[in-house]
Formats: sequence, C-alpha cells, structure tokens
Amino acid sequence: MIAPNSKSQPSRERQRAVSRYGMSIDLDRCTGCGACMVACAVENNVPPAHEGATARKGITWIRVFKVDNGEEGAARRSVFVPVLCQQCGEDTPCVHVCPQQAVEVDPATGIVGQMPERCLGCRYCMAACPYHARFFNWWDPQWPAGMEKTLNPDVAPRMRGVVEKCNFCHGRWHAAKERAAAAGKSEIEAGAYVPACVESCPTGAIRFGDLKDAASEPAVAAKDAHSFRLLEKLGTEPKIYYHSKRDWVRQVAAAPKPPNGKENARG
Amino acid sequence: MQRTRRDILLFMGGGAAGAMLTPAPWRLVTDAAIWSENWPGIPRPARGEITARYTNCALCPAGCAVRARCVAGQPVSLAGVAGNPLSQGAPCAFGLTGHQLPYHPQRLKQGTPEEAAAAVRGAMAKCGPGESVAVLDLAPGRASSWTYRRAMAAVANGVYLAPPRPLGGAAVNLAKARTVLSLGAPVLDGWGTPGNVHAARANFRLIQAEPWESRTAALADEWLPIRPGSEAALALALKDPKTAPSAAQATGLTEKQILDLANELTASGPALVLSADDLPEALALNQALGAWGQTLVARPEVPVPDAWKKAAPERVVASVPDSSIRVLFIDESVPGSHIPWSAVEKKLVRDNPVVVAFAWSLEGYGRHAQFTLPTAVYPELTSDIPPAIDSPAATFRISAPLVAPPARMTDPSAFIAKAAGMDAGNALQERADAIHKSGRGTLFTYADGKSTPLKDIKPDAFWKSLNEGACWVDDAAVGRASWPAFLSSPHDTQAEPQSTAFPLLVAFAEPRTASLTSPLMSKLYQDSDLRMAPNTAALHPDTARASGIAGAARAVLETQYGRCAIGVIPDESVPPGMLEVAAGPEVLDICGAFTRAKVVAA
Amino acid sequence: MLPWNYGFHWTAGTMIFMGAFYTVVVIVASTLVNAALRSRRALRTQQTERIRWAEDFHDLPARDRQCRHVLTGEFGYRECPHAFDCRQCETHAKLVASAAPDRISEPEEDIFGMAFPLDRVYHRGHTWVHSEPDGTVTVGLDDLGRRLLGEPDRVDLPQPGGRVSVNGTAWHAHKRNADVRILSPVDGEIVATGGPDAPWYLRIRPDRMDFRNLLGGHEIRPWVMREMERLQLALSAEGAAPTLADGGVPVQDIAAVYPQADWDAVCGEMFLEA
Amino acid sequence: MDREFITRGVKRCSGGKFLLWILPWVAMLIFGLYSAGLCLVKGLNQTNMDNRFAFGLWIFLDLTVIALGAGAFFTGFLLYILKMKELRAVINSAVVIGVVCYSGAMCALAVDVGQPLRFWFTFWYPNVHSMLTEVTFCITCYLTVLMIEYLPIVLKNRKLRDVPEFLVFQHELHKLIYVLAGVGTFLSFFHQGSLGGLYGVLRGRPFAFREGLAIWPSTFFLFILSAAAVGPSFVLLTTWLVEKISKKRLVRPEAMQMLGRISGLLLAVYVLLKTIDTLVWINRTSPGNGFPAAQYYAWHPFGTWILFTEIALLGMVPALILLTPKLRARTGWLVSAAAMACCGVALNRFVQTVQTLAVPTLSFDKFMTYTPSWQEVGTFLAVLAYGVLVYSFSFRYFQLFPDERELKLEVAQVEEEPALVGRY
Repeated sequence: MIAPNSKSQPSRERQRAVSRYGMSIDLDRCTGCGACMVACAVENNVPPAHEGATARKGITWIRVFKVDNGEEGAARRSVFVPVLCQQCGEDTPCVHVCPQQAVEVDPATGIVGQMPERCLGCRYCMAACPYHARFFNWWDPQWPAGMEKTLNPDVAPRMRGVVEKCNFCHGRWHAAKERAAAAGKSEIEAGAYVPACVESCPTGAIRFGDLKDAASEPAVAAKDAHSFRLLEKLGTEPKIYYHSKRDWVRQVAAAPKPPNGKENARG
Repeated sequence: MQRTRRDILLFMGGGAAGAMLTPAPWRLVTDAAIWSENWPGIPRPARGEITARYTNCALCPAGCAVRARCVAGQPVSLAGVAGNPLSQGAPCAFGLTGHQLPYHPQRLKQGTPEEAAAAVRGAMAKCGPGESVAVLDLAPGRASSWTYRRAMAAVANGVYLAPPRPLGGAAVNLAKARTVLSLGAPVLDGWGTPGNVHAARANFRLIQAEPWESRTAALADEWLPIRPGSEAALALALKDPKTAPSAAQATGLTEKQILDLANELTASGPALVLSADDLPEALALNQALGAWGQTLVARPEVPVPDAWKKAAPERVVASVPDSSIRVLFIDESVPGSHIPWSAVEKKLVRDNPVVVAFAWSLEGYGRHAQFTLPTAVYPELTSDIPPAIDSPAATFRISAPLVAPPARMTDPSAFIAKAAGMDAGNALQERADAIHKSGRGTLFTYADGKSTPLKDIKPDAFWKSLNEGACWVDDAAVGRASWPAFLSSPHDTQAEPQSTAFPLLVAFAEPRTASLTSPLMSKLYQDSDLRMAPNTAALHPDTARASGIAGAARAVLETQYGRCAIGVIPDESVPPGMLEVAAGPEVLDICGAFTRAKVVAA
Repeated sequence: MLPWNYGFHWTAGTMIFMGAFYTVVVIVASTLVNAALRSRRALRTQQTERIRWAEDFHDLPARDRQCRHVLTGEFGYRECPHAFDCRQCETHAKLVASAAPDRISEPEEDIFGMAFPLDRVYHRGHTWVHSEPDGTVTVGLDDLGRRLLGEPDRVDLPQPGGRVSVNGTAWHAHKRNADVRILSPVDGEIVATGGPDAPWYLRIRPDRMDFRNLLGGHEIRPWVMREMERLQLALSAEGAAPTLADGGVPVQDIAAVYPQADWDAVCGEMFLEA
Repeated sequence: MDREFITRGVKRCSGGKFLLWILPWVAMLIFGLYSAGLCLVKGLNQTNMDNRFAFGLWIFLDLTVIALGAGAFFTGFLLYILKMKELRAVINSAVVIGVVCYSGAMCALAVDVGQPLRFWFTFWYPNVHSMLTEVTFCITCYLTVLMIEYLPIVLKNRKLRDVPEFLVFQHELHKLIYVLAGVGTFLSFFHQGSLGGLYGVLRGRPFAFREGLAIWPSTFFLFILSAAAVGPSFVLLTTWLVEKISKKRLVRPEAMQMLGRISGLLLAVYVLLKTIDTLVWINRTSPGNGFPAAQYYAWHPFGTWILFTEIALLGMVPALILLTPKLRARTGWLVSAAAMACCGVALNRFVQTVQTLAVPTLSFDKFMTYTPSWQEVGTFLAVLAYGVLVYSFSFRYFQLFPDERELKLEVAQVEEEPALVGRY
C-alpha cells in the first residue's frame, strides 16, 4: 500500500554499503559450455532436473541462452548469453513486491538476497522480474540415492513451493568473511570471494568484483564503451555488465523486437 | 482469601492471553516454518572438516588437473588447478560433476567375475587357428593398456585393439599455430584440453568450416557454412587450387572464398588443419602446409619399463578379419573414443563368442556383452592418463581415487592378466619408476603449485606426489623430421557416398562418448536448451517435413548399421540435409563419423 | 506486525499501514461487541416480543402498514409510525379528541355474514377485547380470524399467570400447514385460558384499561372490508380461486374451501406475521 | 422436509427439485476439491504454470471475481451511506454475492501459493511497500466484515429467528450495519485499488507498469472505478438470472434500472480515464522504459483488437446503453449491457494478468503461451460451483429479496382487479 520512496531508499543503502559486488561477462569469450550452470547447481545444492521439468520449470540460477542475429544461413551468427540475477541496484523490482520481506538487499554488499524459509511461494517477485532470474521449486528436491553425500554443507536445500535465485554464492561470501576475520581483516580483499560460476568459467568470460573498487574488473568493464546492461532503460541499475565488440550482440540489451515467425523449439 | 475454580480458570486464561502478546509463541511458529525447510525428503548436507584434495580427471583424454573440496573426506565440489601447465585451471561442465558419478542411478553394482573367468577359460581353450583372443582398449596408452598388450603377447593369437589414434598419435602444438582451419572439429568444445586451447586461442586465427553453427563456429574468427559432407572436397581444393571449381560446387562457397582461404593458410602460417575424424585430405593438406614439426609434432612415448617391451602391437578394429575373435575383452572403465558396436560385432566368431565388458554402467558395450563386470569409476579408479592430443610434450599423471570404490568391483587389468596367466603387478608404479629412471622433465605438484626438475626428486617421493595430485611433463625436445608414414596411411573415415536410402549426414553436436554423465547435467539440456539430451537430433523443419515427422517429438534414426529411437527437435539453424545428433549409447551403436542416416516416424 | 517482529521498522509507511489496520480491527470488533451487549440487555429486559413484532411490522408490505385513520378515510395515505400501537401516537389522540362519538345503531355489525359485536374492541391481528364486570378482560378471535382457522388442528395457549403484552404473542394456532402466532391486544396477566370451543381464548387482568390501540365502532366496517380485500388478494396469490366460494360470504371454515392454497401464507398475511 | 425453514409466503420449488438442481454443482465441487487437493498435496507441479508464467488462471479468476464482488460494498455504500432506499431490494443478494466471491477468491489463493501453511507470514512480517500485503490485509478484513453482514441474513431465517437470542442479535446487529458498510467501503476501496496497483507497480514489466499519483499507479484508481462500475451490473445480472431460473419476480424494475444507471455512469467515467491512461502509457510511460508500445500488440493473438474490445466494445458501448433511459427501460438491453460490462472488466483483468506475462521482456525471449492443466480448471470450477451452491441455499432459505412477497401479491392483484371491481 505504501510504495517505497523509490529514489531515496536504495541510494541511502548504497551510501551505507561497504561494497557493491558486480559482475562483467565477456560475450566474446563465452563458448556456451555450461560449466557455470553446472558449477552453480553443485555449489548451491540445486537438484538434478525432475523428470517433469522443462526449460521453463527448471531451476537454473544462472542460465546460458543461445541468441542469434535472426539471419539465415551464412549470415547467421549466434552468441551465448549467460543470464543470472542482475542484482538491480535501484528500486529493485522484486524487493518491493514481496509481501513478507523474504527478499532483501543486503546493505553491506548490495546483493539481492532471497530467504526461502520465509517465502510464501506467491511468485509475485517472479512476475516482477524482467530477467526471469527467479525460480520456483515446483517439486521437492530429489537426489539419487547416495548423491546427497555430495551436497555443499554451506547451503541448505530448499523445499517445494518456495522461490529461489542467484545470491552470488552467499555461502562463499560468508566463508570469505570468516577467513578475513580470522586473518584479522575487517573487509574481504579483492579476489578472496568469487561465486562458483566465475571460478568455473574455463575461458574467464565471467569476472567478479566490487564495483566500488575502481580497479576491479567489473568496475573497469562498466566504463568500457562496448559494455552494456540488459534493459538498462528500466532504470533498475543492474550490476551485471555484459561486453561484446560485436555491434549486433550489444542489441540483446534492448527490448524485444516483434516476432518474425521463426520456428525453433530450442529457444 | 480462598480461591475458587473460577479464579484459577481466569488466571490461566489471562496468562494465555498475555503470553500471546509476547514474542515467545510467535517465535515458535516462525521456527516451525524454518524447521519445515527440512520436511521429510529434503536431505541435510553432512558437515565435517573441509579439506582440499587433488587428482586428475579421467573423464576424457584431456585429463585436467582437479582440486576437490572435501567435507570429511567426501568431495562436494570440483575445480581446476590454477597455474597447471597443461590444463591452466580450466574445468569443463562434465568434469565439474565428476564427483557425483559414483552415485549415478544407472551405476552397475555387481557382476559375475567367476563365471566370466570360467567362460573365458573355456573359450580360450577351444580357440582354433585363425581365431583370436582380443582386448579392445578404449583409452590406449595407459599403464593398463601396456598390461593388456603384454597379456595378449603372452597368449597365443592374442590381439590388442584400440580405436584409431587421432592424427595417428602425433600431437598438436597450438602454441605455434597462427592460423587454424577446422573442418568440423569441435576445437573449442571438447577437443583437446580446454584450458590449453583457450590459453592459445588469443594467438591464432580460427576458421571453422562446418555445415551448422556449432559452439566452435559461433566463436570462430570466421565461419564457413559448407554443405554437409563437403569437408574433404574443401581440403582437397585448398591443397590443389585446380579443383576449386568443383569444390565450390560441393561446398556452396564461392571459388574466391576458397582461393583466399588457401592463400591465407600459406601466407599467415604456421597453419594447422583439423578435422572431425582425421580426413586423409586434411592430413595431406597439413603436409602441404608444412605443418610437420611446427604445429604437428611427433610426441615421444612416455617411458615404460624395458620388461614391458615384449608386447602385442596396437591394431585398429578394422584390421582384424571378420568373425575371427573368439574372446573379446572390452575395457571401457575409462571413457575413450567410441567404436560403433556394429563395427565390433562383425569381427566376432559366429558360434557363441565370449565378450566380457568392464564398465561402471550398463550403457556402453555392456548391453551387448555376455558378461559385464562392474569397475570403479572416476573419481574412484586408479589409472594414469595418456598425454592429451594438444600436448606436444609427453606427460604422465595419475587419476588417484578421491572416494573408495565399493566392494566387488573388478580390476580389468588384473582380470585380463590372470586370464592370460601372467601377473599384472603394480604396473602404474613400475612405469612411474621407469619415468623417474629416465630423469627427464619436471614434476608439477598441485597443492603448492611448484615445478621441480625430476632429477631432484626421490623415486618414492615422486610416486607419492603423483598420487597426491601432480603431473610429470617431459622436456619438449622434438627434432624436425620428415612427414611420417603413419599419417599418410589411408583411414576408413571417408564420408559414405550420398545415397537415396540414407539422405541425411550425421554430425555430432555433443562430445562423442557413450559414458553416462552426472544426473546434474540434466540442467544443461532439460532445464535449459543449451545442449541436447543424449539420443536427440536437431534437424531443419523442412527435413522433418520431408521425412514425414513434422511436429513429432520422437522418431527413429536409421543407418546402414541399424536403427534406434531418438528425440527430435526442429531447428532452423540446422541446414537441410543433415542431422545434428547428441551422442548416446544407442546412437553411437549405429553411427560413426560421417555416417549417413535417415529418420522415420516412430 | 508487532515491534518485536523481524523487519518491523518505525517508518511512516509502517505506522500508517498498521495504524489503519488496527483501527479497522478495533471498529469491527467493537461493533460486534456492541451488538452483543445490546442484545444481552434486550434479552434481560424481555424485549424479545417487542423486537419480533417490530421486525414483522417492518417486513409488512407498505400497503398493510396503513394507519387506521386511512381506513376511515381521514387520511389519503399514512404509514403507521408506531407499529400499530396508537397509545403513543399524538396524531391519533388529536383525531379521537376531535371526532364525534359513535352513534351505536344496532348491537353488532354484520359484514358479509360475519358478526362483529360492537361491545368489544378489535385488534388488527383479528383478536377482540371484551371488558368483563370483574375488571378482567376476555380476549378471543374475531369472526374472520375464527373462520380463517376454522377448526384449528392445535392451539398452544400460554399458562395462566403468564404475561402478555400488546403486539406480543398471545397464543399459537395451527391449521393445516399454517402455524401462526396471534398478537395480544392488551398488556396484562393471564388469569385463565379458554380455547377454540370456549367463547374466549384468554382471560386477562390488564395493567391498564387503555384500549386506544384497538379498533371500535365505526372503524370496524372499513377495516373488515379492507381485510376482506387483503384476504382476497392473499387467497388468489396463494393460488386459490379468484372469488370466495359462496358469492363473497366467507364460510365457517375457509381453509376447507381452498385445500390447495398455501394456508400458512394466507394466515401469515391476515395475522400480520412475516 | 425443509418447509418450516423457507420464508413464509414465498414460493420455493420442492425439495426434490432443489436436490436435482444442486446435484450437478455438488458433483462439480467434489471434482474441483479433488483437483485442488492434488495441488495442495503434490504441489503446484500439478499446474501448467511455470517460472515464466508464474501466474495463471487462478490469479485471473481472483481478480475478476473480486471485481464482480464489488457490488457488495458499493451497493452497501449507496444504501447505508448515501441512503438510496431503492437498493434495499437487492442489498441482501449483493452481500451474498460478495461473500461468495471473496471467500472463493481466498480459497483459490490458498491453493495458488506454494506454502499455504505460511499464509500468516504476510501478517507477521508484512512488507508495507507491497501491494500484495495490502491486498491480503484488506481482503481478509473485508471478508470478515462481509461474514458479519451475512450473519443477520442467516439469523433472520424463519426457523432460526424463533430462537430469541438469534432474533435479538440480528436485530441489534442490523441497527449497526451502516458502520460495517462504512468500514467495508474503506477496505474495498483500498484492496480493489491495490489489486490494480499489483501490476501497475511492476517496473520490470513495462506492459503493465503505469505512472500515477504520489505512491499509487494509475491502475490503482482505474481498478477501483471499474470494480465499482461493474459491481452493480453483476448484481443486476445475477438478479435477472435468478428471476429467470426461479421464474419469479424478485425486484422492481426501478431498482434494476437504478443499478443500471449507476453502473453506466461509473463505467462512462472509467472508460474515459482508461482511454487517457492508455494514451499516456503508449506515448510516454512505455517508450520511456525503452519499450515501444506497438510491439506488445505484434505478438499474436494479442493484437490491438484486444485493446479495442476492452475499451470500446465492452466499455463504451455498455456505458452508453446504460445511460440511455429508453434502452435501460428494456430488460433485454439492460441485462445484455450489464453482461457486456462484466465481460469488459473480466477482459481487463485478463490482459493485466495473462498478457503481461505473455509478452517478452528480454530481446531473446520467446512469446509465452500457457494452457491451464485440468487441475487448475478443476479448482476454478470448484470456486464456481461453491458460489452457485452458497447462493442457491441462501436464496432458498434466506430472504434475499425483501420485495418478493409484495411483488407476488401485486401480481395477484393485477389478476384480481376485475373480480373485485365486480363485487363492490
């Protein structure tokens, strides 16, 4: 009922924030191998796909899309676009809609967090997210007998009926924080904390860092002329910067174009 | 004053009402909700001491170095090892899920080794002249491979079979290459060692000649969409421009394109030509481009004990006369390049041959063998990994077990050695000692990321560190030599002639292995559309219509070797006249490289 | 929701929102409680009968709520504001004062062959009150009422010693599917009970000899005429033949003549019960 | 035999006939409860909703049903606050419709959420910035209010009122009904609005996003208006239906026409504002977010026709009909106009819920389609059947139309006149 004072509130958070973690993804390097998706699932105890799952019912905190330039034959070119929670920094669409504060922006890190244990499963946040980066547990998670031994102890598996999404591997952030504290440092130093997808990318296409640290790769990428963010015009200030030297690739940032009646069950 | 029951009730009621205004009851309900996170069926991850352990991935010939994050000794996630000279710390999607393979639902749990041994003994006894006992080794070059060869040398008419070595066993030196022409080779997607390829990528220009836009084509500097099956023609024209016109016809490229490409290859060398399965034309082109000694090099064999030298030669299946093998052992415990069962089957004797497969799942040859004996699977097994194709120097690394294999697993080499009446011994350590004796090369240890010359290391220390995650790299000392004969030997990898019966050419979209992947890989093809599920084919809607399966989700794939059910996906990006197939055991049984096929309604 | 809950912030938004919420809760709750308390009081003070009649009267069609002076033609149209209790009606008082006293011609009115003796006063619920010499009054059903019920299947009379109040329930009568309560014309204490066969149903010692709420003299004829119309209407509405059996003169047991009519509805209409 | 439960003097069909009437609905209800049960026990994987179509048939149902149920608060408001006495004839019926719609919507919502057992979280950790929080709070409160308003109707039942406590309580409660009417109006105003706000605030969905006054997007006010406009229409429609089915006259034409007039008036205002809002959105809001509005309608089947149908065909036309006394006086026109108005608002809710999710947001999205599973349809039918049943029972045993008896007598009188004239 009381809408947030959209401008001021996040900005205040921003000032308080110790760091604003962000990512840069070089689309000219992504081979679409899927290592990031798998590493993410392993890290965050996302179960194997249920037999009934489809590309629209599955849980893929980070998902690599194959996008083409719409041309045919020789003129056709494709690019692989990894899409994960864009960690919007200004009136984050999913935060304000959640009826019970299960979604929050961590002022210390700028990371948009999701608390499955408080989630009602109303899926309003999913309707609110323009990046389709939120996923609903349509089934109870299931692992083949014995495989639960390989679960990551730092992340609790989620039950059926709640929403989840990328949180930049919060477990890893926590671990890094503890290591830093053990080493007597108040802050995590650059490189001490990277999400699983970043670590697993064989071509180093995904880079991670603190946007407040001008030297960090995302901060540098943010200034690059060939960098862009998805649906920037919405004004939600995403913290994921994509990069490509190819002009047509940078078009994926824009709003969708009307259909051209192509038939493709894969997309 | 005296209390009535009413007072007490009032007191209790008041108390209850009051309690409702305190956080306590509500806190309880909240917690109840959080407890419900672990309602039945939701597993609790085990806790324990967190350690890092190292090994080498045995899931493909690349054998990348692996750092395993272990909780109380149990690996919960895998990652690459930064600074590794071979794999550069880059993992792949399949490798990242390796630690889950031991718990694969389709894992083979028990077999009947005794019966198998008896059957083998019987068969070997009545093995007549002209008949043979053979071992088919999918991953040649390992210590166990040598054991097999010794064993086959020990038995009369023993034969040691292996898939044809890519480039006849020669190695590729990408670091030297300035221009790479790939005729459908998945250079950036499963070919060679990912880390090594990506590291070298910046220094060469990649030209991908391939009918459809594969992952490699998408990232190549230039993609030449050629007609399906015209790779050979293109290679030929590039070697000898006179054939350019016909090549232009075959490939659908313009003559100019071809000639320009030819010039580029010669002008901006050193160049390298790779093809999906070594096309003689491609090899010849390499020869013409003077790749030998530059981008194509002969890699010295990893040292072996002299005692091993008396071993059976390595032969390809095609070289064995048909219906001549009475006893066949197939070792697929370590995934390697796959040979269609149809090709193997016709080599077996007619009257009940004995086929013993060593596998960790029933998905491979086990489906056809009389006996399938369960083996350990990575990361349970202990095996060395032969040098990768893109490693010019000889290497030696061991995939040391991170998890103890379950009981009643069979060790293929021990079994085969026993059948041949010899003792396998600890081949792995013997070879390590042989390497150490050679005193060449350096040892890179993963835990500390240090490289140490071999001569500064004691034999047992060498052996110890190999088992704790290390790799030995030979000094790359490769003298320039003339074009080796084995690279000119004709291959049976010619594209089958265009036929009306089988109009479609099969191209493999995913790595060509029959071995199972972790259930988690389902994320890649079920929860997203990034890769195709095993035994699935993508084809152009027109092709589908022509084949009378328009709109169908399932169909039957048919080749001259047989038929199997597949899923079909209409995709306009696949050119008409070809099938983009994701390998699966069933498909691999009937499809080799350049197989022609057709799809019919299920 | 409460200050100690997770995520409770002392912000304007929260204050306004929760404030509005709690206000609503309080209003709704207090309304309920208020209603409960009022009804408790009403029950304690025996308001039930008054309320029942108030409800019935309220539910009567406007045409049946006409003031008695409309019947006599003194008004063109007037709805009774006092639920037929003229004792508290100034208008009535004025009109009575101004009216000329009745000239009693013959001892009883004969309307369509029904006897309405003028020695008694009538309630619009078809009961009469007759003052007895011993200072009590007898209460009975008037001729139309009697014919409506004919030979009642059952009559539930109150116990002597009980009390009745004006427009409260005097007794219950059952006829065929009809189950009607007969409205009491007077306040008072029941002395004795008669019945259908006795000349009267109740003998009552009234609190006051005040019958201003009852019809008498010249008012009776127009009233009965009007009642006959209503009966006609009720009968035809309940699917009886359009005219009375014998050219308009109601028979002793009207119910018997209309076996198919919904007698409950007819009686409800005539005895003013919703 | 339920004779003594039925209001005196009104005609109701025989018990057997009534049984025949409710039987199919009961069957439908049981089937629906079964499918809803499946969704609760096995989880929402029983539905065809997915991560991209996170909302489906049910949310559409909720929004529509609640809009139609607005008749309860609005009629109450007109009768008790603005003292429009004619509406006394339909208020009870309106209240029952309200109860049915709101309770039905609540049930559907309970099935729709992934963790129904946590419904109370919304009250316990409310995020006051969320439109959904506000909706949840208001709908819950308002349903309570409706139940309380429904109480007197029940207790007034001929048999129940014989119990003095019931009689007295409902009498006293009814005296205070205007308070509840006031509260109900307040609550409805906000949750009807917030239901609109629900989509208006979705900055990430430029198709639904709207600018507005202060903290409320324009849809907030449009929903209030449209609900208030269509509520009376729906009351009118149901009343007409009940008259047809029960073959009785229940309400005076004046009352019907008054409902129609009110509906038409508000509808006209709504259509006007909706048009303005749409123009602002097409020319300013949407392009401002980088989404040229034209492209939304390039995804078939959702062409511009849907916009035209919603605003002109099912908005302006019925408004004009209802505002023309001549046409309004003709039941045929009146009822069909009301029906059109209801469809128009239903279509509007459909566009808000379904089309919003169907049109892609990322350049590489595909146009989304979705067909509800039988379990979803079943649950939908359950709500429908539940509504019909509750209404049928209420109509049979409670006095939904106070004028019924009177109208019955009037009819008789008309037939009677000649006879009477002949006799005096």
